[in-house]
Amino acid sequence: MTDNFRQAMFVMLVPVIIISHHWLETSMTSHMAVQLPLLVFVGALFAGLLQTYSPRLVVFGQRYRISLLLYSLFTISLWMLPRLLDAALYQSSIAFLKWLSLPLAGISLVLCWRHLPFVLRGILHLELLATLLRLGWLYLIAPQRYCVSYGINDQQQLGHVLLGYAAVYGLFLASSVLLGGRRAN
Amino acid sequence: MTTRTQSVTAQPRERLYLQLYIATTLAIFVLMMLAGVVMRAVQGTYIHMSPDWFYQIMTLHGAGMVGIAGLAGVSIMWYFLRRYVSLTPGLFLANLILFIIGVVMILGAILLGKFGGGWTFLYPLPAKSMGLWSHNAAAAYVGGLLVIGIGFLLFYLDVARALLAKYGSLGRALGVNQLISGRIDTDHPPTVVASTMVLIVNTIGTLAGAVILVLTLVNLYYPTMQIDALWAKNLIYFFGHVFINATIYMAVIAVYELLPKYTGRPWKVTRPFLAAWSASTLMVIIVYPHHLLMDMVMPDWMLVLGQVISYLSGIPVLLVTTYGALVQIHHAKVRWDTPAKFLILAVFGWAAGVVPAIIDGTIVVNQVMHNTLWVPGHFHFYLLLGMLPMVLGFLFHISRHENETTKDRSVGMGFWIFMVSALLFIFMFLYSGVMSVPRRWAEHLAAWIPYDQWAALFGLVVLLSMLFFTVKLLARLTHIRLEA
Amino acid sequence: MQHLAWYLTLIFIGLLIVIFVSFIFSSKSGESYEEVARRDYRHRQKLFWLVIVAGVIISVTTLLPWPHSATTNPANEKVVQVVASQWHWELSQQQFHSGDAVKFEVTSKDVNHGFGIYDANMKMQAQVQAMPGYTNTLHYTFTKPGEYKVLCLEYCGLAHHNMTTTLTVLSAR
Amino acid sequence: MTVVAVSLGLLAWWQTTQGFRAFTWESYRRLKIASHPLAVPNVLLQDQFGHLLDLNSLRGKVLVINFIYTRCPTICGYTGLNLSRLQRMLLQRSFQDRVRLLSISLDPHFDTPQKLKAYMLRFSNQLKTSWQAVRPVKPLQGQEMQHQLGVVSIPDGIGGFTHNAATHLVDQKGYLVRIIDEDNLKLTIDIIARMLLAAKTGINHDG
Repeated sequence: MTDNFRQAMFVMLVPVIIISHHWLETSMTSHMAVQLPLLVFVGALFAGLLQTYSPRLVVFGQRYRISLLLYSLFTISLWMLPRLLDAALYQSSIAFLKWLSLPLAGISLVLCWRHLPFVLRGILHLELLATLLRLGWLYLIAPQRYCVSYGINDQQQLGHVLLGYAAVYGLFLASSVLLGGRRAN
Repeated sequence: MTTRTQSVTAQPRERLYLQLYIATTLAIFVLMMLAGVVMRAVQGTYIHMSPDWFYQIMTLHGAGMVGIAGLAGVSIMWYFLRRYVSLTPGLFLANLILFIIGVVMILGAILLGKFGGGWTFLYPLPAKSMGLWSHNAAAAYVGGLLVIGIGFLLFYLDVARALLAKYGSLGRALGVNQLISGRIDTDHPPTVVASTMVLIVNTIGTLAGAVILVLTLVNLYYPTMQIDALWAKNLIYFFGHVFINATIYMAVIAVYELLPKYTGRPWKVTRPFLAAWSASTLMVIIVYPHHLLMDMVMPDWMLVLGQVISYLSGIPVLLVTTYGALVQIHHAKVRWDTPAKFLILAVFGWAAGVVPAIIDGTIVVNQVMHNTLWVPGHFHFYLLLGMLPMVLGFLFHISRHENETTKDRSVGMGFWIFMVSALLFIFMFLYSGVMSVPRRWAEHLAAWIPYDQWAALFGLVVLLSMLFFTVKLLARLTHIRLEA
Repeated sequence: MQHLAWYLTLIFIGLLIVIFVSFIFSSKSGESYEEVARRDYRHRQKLFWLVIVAGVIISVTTLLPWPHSATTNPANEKVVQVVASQWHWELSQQQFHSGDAVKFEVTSKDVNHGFGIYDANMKMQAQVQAMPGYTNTLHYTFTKPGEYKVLCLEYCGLAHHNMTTTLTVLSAR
Repeated sequence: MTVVAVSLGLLAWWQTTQGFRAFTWESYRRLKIASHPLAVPNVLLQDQFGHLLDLNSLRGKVLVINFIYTRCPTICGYTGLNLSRLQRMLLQRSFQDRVRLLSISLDPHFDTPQKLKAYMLRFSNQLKTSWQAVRPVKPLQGQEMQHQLGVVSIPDGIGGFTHNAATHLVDQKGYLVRIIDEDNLKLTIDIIARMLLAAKTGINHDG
C-alpha cells in the first residue's frame, strides 16, 4: 500500500465509521464483524502512516514488540466476548473504551508486526483463523442467544459471516504460501 | 544445490538435540508396545485387569503411539531436510520440550486422573465419563494434545520459513511448477518434496485440531456451549487421520535418502514422483470420510469420496515408493546391511498395509468390518511393519561405525524375529476382524480369547525384539553422526 | 463378505511377498542402473492404467446399488427405534420373524455408540453409528431364525463391552 | 515488562468475565447481582384489575418478578406456566402470604389491564391471588427500571420482543438479590425459603 492510498483510506474511513456507528450497532453481525474490525483497521492504517513520518516509531516498535503484541492480543480477544458487545451498548464507559482500545490495538499490532519472527506470525495467522472458525461455529449452532441485545437469527448470521471470513482468509493464506512468487528473507 | 548454513560449532548442540529425540522415541516406543501387549494379554485372560484400567491403557497406547510416531517422523524429516535448507535448532528443541510437557499432562490425566476417553477423545465422551474421570482430567488430556500440537506447529512453521526462503513458494518446493511446465529438475531433492507435503497437510490438520480441541475444552467447563457431534467427529477424524498419515510420509524420507546408499543407485525426482506427491497432498486431506462410512447422515457424496479416494491414495504409494524401491534393488549389488533390510521391510509393510486398508475402505465391506479388530490390523501393518522399520533403518544407519565391516549377527537375527512376529501379530488382528471381534473391548467372549492369546504371545516377541533393538541403539547413541 | 475380504487380503499380500522376495533374490547380481530402470519403468505406466481401470470397475460394482439403501420395498419395512445410552440399548421392538425387513432408526442420548447386529454364530451382519443429535438409519433383513445380538461398536466408556442386548428372530410367519 | 503486560491482560479478562465465569451479558448480570444486590427503583404499576400500586408498597414481601408481554407467542407462555407451578409450590409450603409474584409487561402500550387479565386467565382461573400481572403506568419509568436491572428487550420486527427471560428475586428490603433461570423452580423456592427464614431469625442473608 502506498502512503497516499493509506491517507485516502484513513481520511475516508474515519468519518464513515463515526457516522455509521449507530447503524452498524443495530445488528450483531455488523457490530462484531464490521465495526470492530474496522476500528482495528483504522488504527493499523494510522500506524502505517505514523511509521513513515517518524522512523523513531520503528525503533519503538522493535523495542516494545512483545508488550505491544500482548496489548493487541488481549484487547482483540476481549472484544470477542459477547458480554462486551452488549456492554458497549448500555454502558457509555465501555463504549468509550471500545473506541479507544481497538484503534490502539491496531496501532500496536502494526508497530510490532514486522519485528516478529516468521514462526510467531504464522502462529498468529493460524490462531486467528482457528478463532474465526470456533466462534463462527459456536454462533451458528448455539441454541441460546449470547447477546441480550440481538436476536438469534442475527447471531446465526454472524456465525455464517465469521465462517465466510475464515474461508476467505484461509484461501488468502494458502495462496500466498503455495503460489507466492516472492522469496522471503 | 546443497547449502550448508549451520556452522560447525553449532553441530554438537544439534547432535545433542537429535540424541534426545532418539532416546525419547525409543523409550516411548518400548513403553507403548508394552501397553499394547498388556492389552492383548488382558483380552486373552493371561492378566486380570479391571475395565477402567484397560481403557486407560488403551487411551495411553493410542495417544502415545500416535505422538511418538510423529516425533520420530520429525526427527527423520529434520535430519535430512537440514541438508537442503537452514532450519532453526531452537525450534527443533522447542518441539521436543513441548512434546514432553504434553506427554506429562497426558500421563497425569490418564494415570492420576483416570482419563479413559480413547485417544480420539470423541466428543462428547470426554465430558461424559459417568463419574469415572473428572473434567480436569479430560482437560489435562485435551490440553496435553494441544501443547503437543503447538510444538509440531512450531517445527512445521520453521520448515515453512526455511522452504519459502529457498524456494519462494511451497508450490515450487512441492514441484508443482515443474509438473506444470514439464521441465523436471532432477536435482530437486525428494526430501524437500516430501517435507513440503507433510508441512501442508499437517498445518491444515493442526488447524482442525486447534478448533476441536479448544471447543472440547470450552465444552468441558461451560457445558451449555455444545457443539454438533457430527461436525466434531469430522474434525477429529480429519485431524487424527492427517496426523498419523503424515508420520509415514515423514519417515519415508529415510527410504529415499538412505536406500540409494546401499544400492549404489540414485533416487531422483521424476515426473511421476512429483505428480504422486502432489496427488497425495490433496488426497490425504480429503480421504478422511472413510472413517465415517457408517454415519448414514453424512452426505452420500462424501462417503463415495471416502471410498474412492481411499482406493486412489494407495496408487502413489504403490507406483512411486514401492515400485521405486523395487527398481532400486532389482539386479543391483545391494549391501544388505541392517538398515537396508529394515528399509525394504518398511516399504513392503507400507504397501501391504494398504491392501486391508483399501478393502475396509469399501462401504460394503466396512458395513461388517468397521470397528472390528480388522481396523487396528491394517494400521498396525503400516505402522509396525512400515513406519517403525523406517525409523529403525534410519537409526541403525546414522549410528553405525564409520567403517563398519563386521556385521552384528545378533541384530540380523533380531530383524528376522521382529519381522515374523510382527507379521503374525498383525494377522491375528486381521483374522479376529474376519471373525467379527469388535475393537476397543476390555473383555472378549470365550470364542475370541484364543486369538488374543496368540496375539499376546506374538506381541511379546515383537516387544522383546524392539527392546533388544533399543538397547543396541542406545549403546550406539554416541556414534550418531549428522552427516551419515 | 468377511471371508472375501480375508482371502483378497491374503492373495494381494502374498503377491507382494512373492514380488519382494524375487526382487531381493535378484539383488545378488549387479547390472547397470540405467538398463534396469529403463526396462522396469516401462511397465509402470501399464500398471497405473490397470489399477485405474480396476478401480473404476470396483467402485461402480460396489457402490451401485448404493450400499446403505434398503434391499426391499421400503413401504414393507418395519420401523424400529433404537436409542443408545451409556450403557444400554433401548429398542422399540426386539422380536422379529425371519424374512422381516427392518429399518432401524438409531440415535444416542449421550455419547457416540455403534449399533452392530450379530447373528447366532456371532458373525457381524450390519452396523451403523449411534450419534447424539442425529438419527442414522440402517436397513436390514433378517434371513435366519435364532438369537441375534446387538453389540456396541463405538467406544463409549467404562462398560462399552457390556453394552449388548438380544434380538429374537422367530421362524418365518 | 512482558510479565506486567501478561498480568494486566489477564486481569482485564478476569475483571470482564467475573473470574472467567461470565462471557455473556446475562451471566455477567446474574453473577454481579448475586455478589452485589441492587436496590430496585420504585415504579408506578397498574394491575390486571386496573388498580394502581407502587412497587415500593410491596416492601416486606419477597417479590418474584418476571418480564413478559402478552402478545408473546412462545417464551412468555412458559413463563406463565412456570409461575403458576411456583404458585402451587408456595401454597404447599404456606409461603403465599409472604411472597408476591409479579409479571411486569415490557409492552405497556399494548398490554392494557384487559390484556393482562386475559394473559392471567390462560394459566389460572383464579385472579385474586398472590400473582399479579402489571404494567408500568409511565413507560419511561418502566424502561428505566429494565435498564437498571439489565433487562433488555428488542423488537423482533414482527410486533413482538426478544428479551432475556429470567426470574428476578427481590428481598423484603427491596433489593434484587438473585436472577435464576425461569424453569429452575427448585432453586427458586429454595432461595425464597432461605430469604423468609432469614427475615424470621433476623439473620442478614443476601441469598
